[in-house]
Amino acid sequence: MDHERLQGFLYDMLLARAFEERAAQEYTQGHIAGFLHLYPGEEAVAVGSIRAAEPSDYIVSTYREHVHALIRDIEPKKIMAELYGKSTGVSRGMGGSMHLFDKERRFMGGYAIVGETFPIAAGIGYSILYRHLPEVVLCYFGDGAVNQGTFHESLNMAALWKLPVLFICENNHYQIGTEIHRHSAVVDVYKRAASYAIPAEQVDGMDVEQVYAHTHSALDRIRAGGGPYLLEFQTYRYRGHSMADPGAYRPPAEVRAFGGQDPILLATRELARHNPPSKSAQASDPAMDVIQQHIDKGFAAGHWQQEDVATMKAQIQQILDEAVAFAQSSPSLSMDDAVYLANQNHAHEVLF
Amino acid sequence: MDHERLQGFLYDMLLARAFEERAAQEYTQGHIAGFLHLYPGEEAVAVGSIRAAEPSDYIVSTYREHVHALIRDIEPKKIMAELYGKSTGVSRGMGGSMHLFDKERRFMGGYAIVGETFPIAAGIGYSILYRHLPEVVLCYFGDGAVNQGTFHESLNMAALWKLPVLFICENNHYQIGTEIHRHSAVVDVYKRAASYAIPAEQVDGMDVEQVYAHTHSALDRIRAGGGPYLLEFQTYRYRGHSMADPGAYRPPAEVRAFGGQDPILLATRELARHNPPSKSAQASDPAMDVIQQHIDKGFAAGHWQQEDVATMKAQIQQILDEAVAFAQSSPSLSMDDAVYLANQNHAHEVLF
Amino acid sequence: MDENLFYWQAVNIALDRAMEEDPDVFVMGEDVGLYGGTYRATENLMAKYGELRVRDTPISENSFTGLGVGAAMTGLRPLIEIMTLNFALLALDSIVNLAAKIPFMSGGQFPVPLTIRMPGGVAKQLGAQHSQRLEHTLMNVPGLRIAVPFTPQDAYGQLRQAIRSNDPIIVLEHDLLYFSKGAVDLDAQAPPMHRAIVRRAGTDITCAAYSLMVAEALAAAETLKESGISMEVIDLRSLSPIDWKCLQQSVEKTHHMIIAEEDSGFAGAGAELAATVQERCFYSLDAPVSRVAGMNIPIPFNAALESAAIPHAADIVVAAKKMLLERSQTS
Amino acid sequence: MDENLFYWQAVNIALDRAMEEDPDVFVMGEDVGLYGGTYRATENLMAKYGELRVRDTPISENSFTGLGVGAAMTGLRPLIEIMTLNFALLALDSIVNLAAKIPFMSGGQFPVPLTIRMPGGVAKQLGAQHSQRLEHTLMNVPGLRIAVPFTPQDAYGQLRQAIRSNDPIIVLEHDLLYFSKGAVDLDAQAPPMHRAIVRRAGTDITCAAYSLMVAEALAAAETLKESGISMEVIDLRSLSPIDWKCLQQSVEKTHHMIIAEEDSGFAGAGAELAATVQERCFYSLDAPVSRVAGMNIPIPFNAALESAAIPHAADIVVAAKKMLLERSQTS
Ligand SMILES: Cc1ncc(C[n+]2csc(CCOP(=O)(O)OP(=O)(O)O)c2C)c(N)n1
Ligand SMILES: Cc1ncc(C[n+]2csc(CCOP(=O)(O)OP(=O)(O)O)c2C)c(N)n1
Ligand SMILES: [Mg+2]
Ligand SMILES: [Mg+2]
Repeated sequence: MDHERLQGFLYDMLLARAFEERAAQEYTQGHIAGFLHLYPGEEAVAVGSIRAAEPSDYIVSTYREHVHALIRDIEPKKIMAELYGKSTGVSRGMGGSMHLFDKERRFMGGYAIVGETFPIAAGIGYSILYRHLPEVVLCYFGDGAVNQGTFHESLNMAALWKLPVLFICENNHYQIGTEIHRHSAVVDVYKRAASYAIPAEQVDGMDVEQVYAHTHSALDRIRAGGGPYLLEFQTYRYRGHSMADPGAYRPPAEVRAFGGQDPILLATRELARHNPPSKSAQASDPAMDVIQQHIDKGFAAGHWQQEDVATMKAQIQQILDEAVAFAQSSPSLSMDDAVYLANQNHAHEVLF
Repeated sequence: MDHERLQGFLYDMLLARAFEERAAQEYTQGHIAGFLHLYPGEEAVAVGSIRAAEPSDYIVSTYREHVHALIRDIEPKKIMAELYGKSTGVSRGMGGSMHLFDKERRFMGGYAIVGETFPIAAGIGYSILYRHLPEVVLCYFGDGAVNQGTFHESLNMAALWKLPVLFICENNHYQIGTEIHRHSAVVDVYKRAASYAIPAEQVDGMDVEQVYAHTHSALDRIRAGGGPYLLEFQTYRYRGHSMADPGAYRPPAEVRAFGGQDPILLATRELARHNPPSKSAQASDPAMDVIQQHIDKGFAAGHWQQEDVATMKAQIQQILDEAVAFAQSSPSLSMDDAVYLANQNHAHEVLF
Repeated sequence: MDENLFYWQAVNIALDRAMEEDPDVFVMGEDVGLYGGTYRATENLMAKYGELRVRDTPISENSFTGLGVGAAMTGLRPLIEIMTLNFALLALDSIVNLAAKIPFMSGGQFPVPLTIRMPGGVAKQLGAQHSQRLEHTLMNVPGLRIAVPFTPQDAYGQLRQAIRSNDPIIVLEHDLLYFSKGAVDLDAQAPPMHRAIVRRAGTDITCAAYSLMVAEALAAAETLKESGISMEVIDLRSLSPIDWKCLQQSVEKTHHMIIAEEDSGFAGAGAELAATVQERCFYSLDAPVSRVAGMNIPIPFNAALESAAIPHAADIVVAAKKMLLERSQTS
Repeated sequence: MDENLFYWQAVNIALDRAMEEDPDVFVMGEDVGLYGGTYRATENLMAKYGELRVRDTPISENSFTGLGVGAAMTGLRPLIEIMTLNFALLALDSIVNLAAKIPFMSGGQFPVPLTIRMPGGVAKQLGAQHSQRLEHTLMNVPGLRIAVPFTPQDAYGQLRQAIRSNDPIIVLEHDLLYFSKGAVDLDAQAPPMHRAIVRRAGTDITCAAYSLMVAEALAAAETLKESGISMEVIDLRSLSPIDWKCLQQSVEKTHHMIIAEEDSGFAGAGAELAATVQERCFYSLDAPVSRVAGMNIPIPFNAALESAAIPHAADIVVAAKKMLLERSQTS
């Protein structure tokens, strides 16, 4: 894989991690409220898959979607402002953390009711088919979402009508506090696609290069008219389910690993030893944090030096400082604006 | 298979067919209204499967459930009275054709919203597990019901918790006017059980002996603690979806086959030639009506003579005449009774 | 150029014209294609427009409704048919949490120009599960609009308006109206979708109704006339928003108001009507607003009890007489 | 023997005692077991009663609720927790078409002794999808009962009653009440589950409220006192059935009534309250029944707008003053 792309991945992952940790900090300081579901540990999935997509492809995501939005090149400050509920946020402060939307970038929303991404993605896929366009919908969901009825219903329709949808499972093995073997009779998610004759694969989601490669070829296949496809990425979240979740249901060794200051550096060995993300993920040195692993690989292959990484981190730090400043200084919508917004689609129709 | 059992099957199927044709007649004459979904063609499924069950097993059925109820030994007159909406009906005239219930016979209801049988059956299964009893729930559903989200959700839970439920698909290849290949990406229903690690088989549903044998061994297996099981019976309905449906979506040859007087005798060769119910069903002489086939087999093996069949038919005719007379002469509930019924479970609590 | 059409034909022509005029309109639902729709409303459309634009679906209500929302977000104008309203309970997440909220949650970026047709109501012995009514639930959803066409003309006109609107709109069609007949001017300029209409003018008492219940109200008015009582009948046509001005004007004239609704009275659509009318017209009212509504029990299958569980013209007559009698006694 | 408990603790103890007393009671829902429940309401129950009686579920709301119905039909007494009310839209078919209708449709053969707990309401910046309210929808379902406990005492007592009842009962617990504290007598004889309670007596105006909104009403009453206005505050405790007698008695005394509800005003629970109170007390009312309710928009994420979209004590104060002022001007 070429130098530039690998560096891009590194930058993306560092930005993703730093953004989320900054959001956590802002939350702890009381600047952000509500549910806040963070992504640390899963960066390789968003980065590898979204970077494999075209700008004309669509993204449909969940409540854990800040990083999807970031990697889709939505400005960090517009995401941060949304977490702050400000009018300069992507959704003008009306959506919040769980509902990021950006029409221009075909970022079709974060959805907070588990399982909603499936029909939305199918609908966008239907629209692409309708217009005979070479576009694909990337539909994200967790391992827990697989047991919602809409998974079943929507995948059947997608297969029946050959809709151009790439179903992307971020299998982090937990549905909040319920481990996958306690919520699913079949724990290999990709196997469940067979019920709809949808081809599927299980891929190491801790290795950004593999994520990229598999997504890329799946997208090619769909674009060529092959119908839907499903990728299961085995991954792991380092934090609790949301900021409200101490994650006490996970084994003590795991919890200890997250007790320190820097989850990236501390979380790694302990964590991976006790909770191998997956068999295939184990293959890619499980003792390493997903980002650190990418960094080390790059060192070894001479793609970058220690100071390149430091420079990136400094850059990112500045971007995030600016994002927070932007969010803090931005205005909120007035109630009149909000009411206007709720009614704007009547257009010429005056409803009393 | 022993003589008595085979004769029993014959009687059951003749009763089933005659009951439904009589219901159709009563409907045409305006004595019965509402939706009326009839079973001709599918008799072998209900007869073979319900006769394989114990009285302590539970039945959960759909809106096409008169025959399930009959074979469960609910008196024909109490079913007919329910179709008439009378107080002597199984559900006291409050349920109607689609909602037959009989607590004593563990007939747990007919459900009219497609897909409801799955969670209800799972719940009864949970209750059996809870009480460590050697009982099983027989859960009926059509091929169209398989795409409702509850199929997916409930089968996963049934498998996860090893609930004693036998899922029985009556695959008649149609969801009203939509043929199976137009509603399901995978048309072999039994294959979809693999998503939940539920063992499953596809069986010729036109052969009552096979239905009985496969159901029997599935029930044994479940009773021994093996968890849920799924049987797909390939079958065919000779009539329209309901009395309101002329069935115009089926190929002309098929429609012609039903144009005559006696669907049992006329429907057979034409029908089966143009619409082989399934590969396995084809094996059992598809040119024959499901009942006629059983009759012929019995003749050949010397289980019965022409006059035995005639005697049975005469007996059945009388039972149905009595059932209709009973239904016609029965009273309806008063509104006071109905209101009492709607409120009876408050028991000692007086709600104003 | 009026044509005398069945209600289902009016719906059918509305769909046909909408599809002809706008290639972004497509129809989706169970048996809307080959079968032509349970009430023939989509007859012949598949032959004319093909499977991509007239799509038969599996039994997956929540997902095909949500699919409609996704398609609408990209600018298509889906017309989803939920075979009967009874199955809409399964699709409510898509209706409430997707269709109605996305336009707002997205900060206005994604209108959802989706129309959902649902035949429903208490028909003839369909049993408790197939006699669901859902007006109240849908009314309580900010972001949704609800049309309840009574005449074939409105079935045609309001449906066309709904399809053209950028709002998600529910069109409730009563099962028992499909085979009613009426004059339809296919090219008439229709009144705004949300406007109520006085179907019969009167001076003594107002009866507000919608959908099939308008027929009962009109019949009641005819009967009341014999007793010298003049009842004004308002066809609401829209349940969200509601044309309060029309109701207010009527009540200011008649000082008495009855609401006729098929749904269970407790927390039905009539509750909102009564609550707001008394708020707005308290000092014009000579008697409390009264609801003639369905009973608060599941609908019995038995024909006589089914009928007795919902209101008919005779019940409206009784309520009107009682209200006016009380007035004459108290004044 | 009163204990000062958090609301969630009261729920927790109610469940524990119910399970201890009756082996047929089991608890099921997402993360109710190992995790101990989102609001700690099921803490420690799995350790004590095992997995069969405290069951973590997949994300399959419609099916595990329906599973509860099936289990209840065989005589178990399931307590289903829908993690938050927002997800109940997915389970409505099981609630409406199964739990509420089976007892009737089966001709009385199958009671459904099922209790469903749902935390919900507008909390703190959870966004539009996680701020759903569903009172109106549930109220319109004949066959369901709805408890809305406000105090820890009621959270304990009404839940115990609900579990013991043979009716399907929904218990709505407001997200923001779980960490409120109050005295709980675990052995007290509780008033009937459906009885309203006068939480504060008054003579000039009545405010009916439920759940968290009772706190706002009480705060408003305190403020109004400073202006010499005496407001009676009624905690409804049950939304189906409603204790009309209690409301009526109050209105006959105060002649003025305000309803405070968090839900969107249009077709919310308050509509039924206003409609029936004006029907029953028309001649006692000096002014129309007034609703202080949420705005008819999806709930904005922005903190200030979220707060402004639902009523607070100050809004009740304004409404009360306005109503009484109008009276003094008209009289
Ligand atoms: C329908 C529904 N049920 C329950 C919830 C509460 N909830 C939010 S996230 C979540 C777990 C989802 O797990 P998974 O799909 O694996 O995604 P992850 O959070 O692990 O990324 C649950 C139960 C919800 N939002 N929607
Ligand atoms: C949720 C729901 N959607 C739609 C319907 C209308 N409907 C009744 S039966 C039926 C077809 C069911 O087909 P299948 O499951 O194959 O059973 P069959 O009638 O063939 O026995 C449909 C669509 C319904 N009753 N419930
Ligand atoms: Mg997960
Ligand atoms: Mg079928």
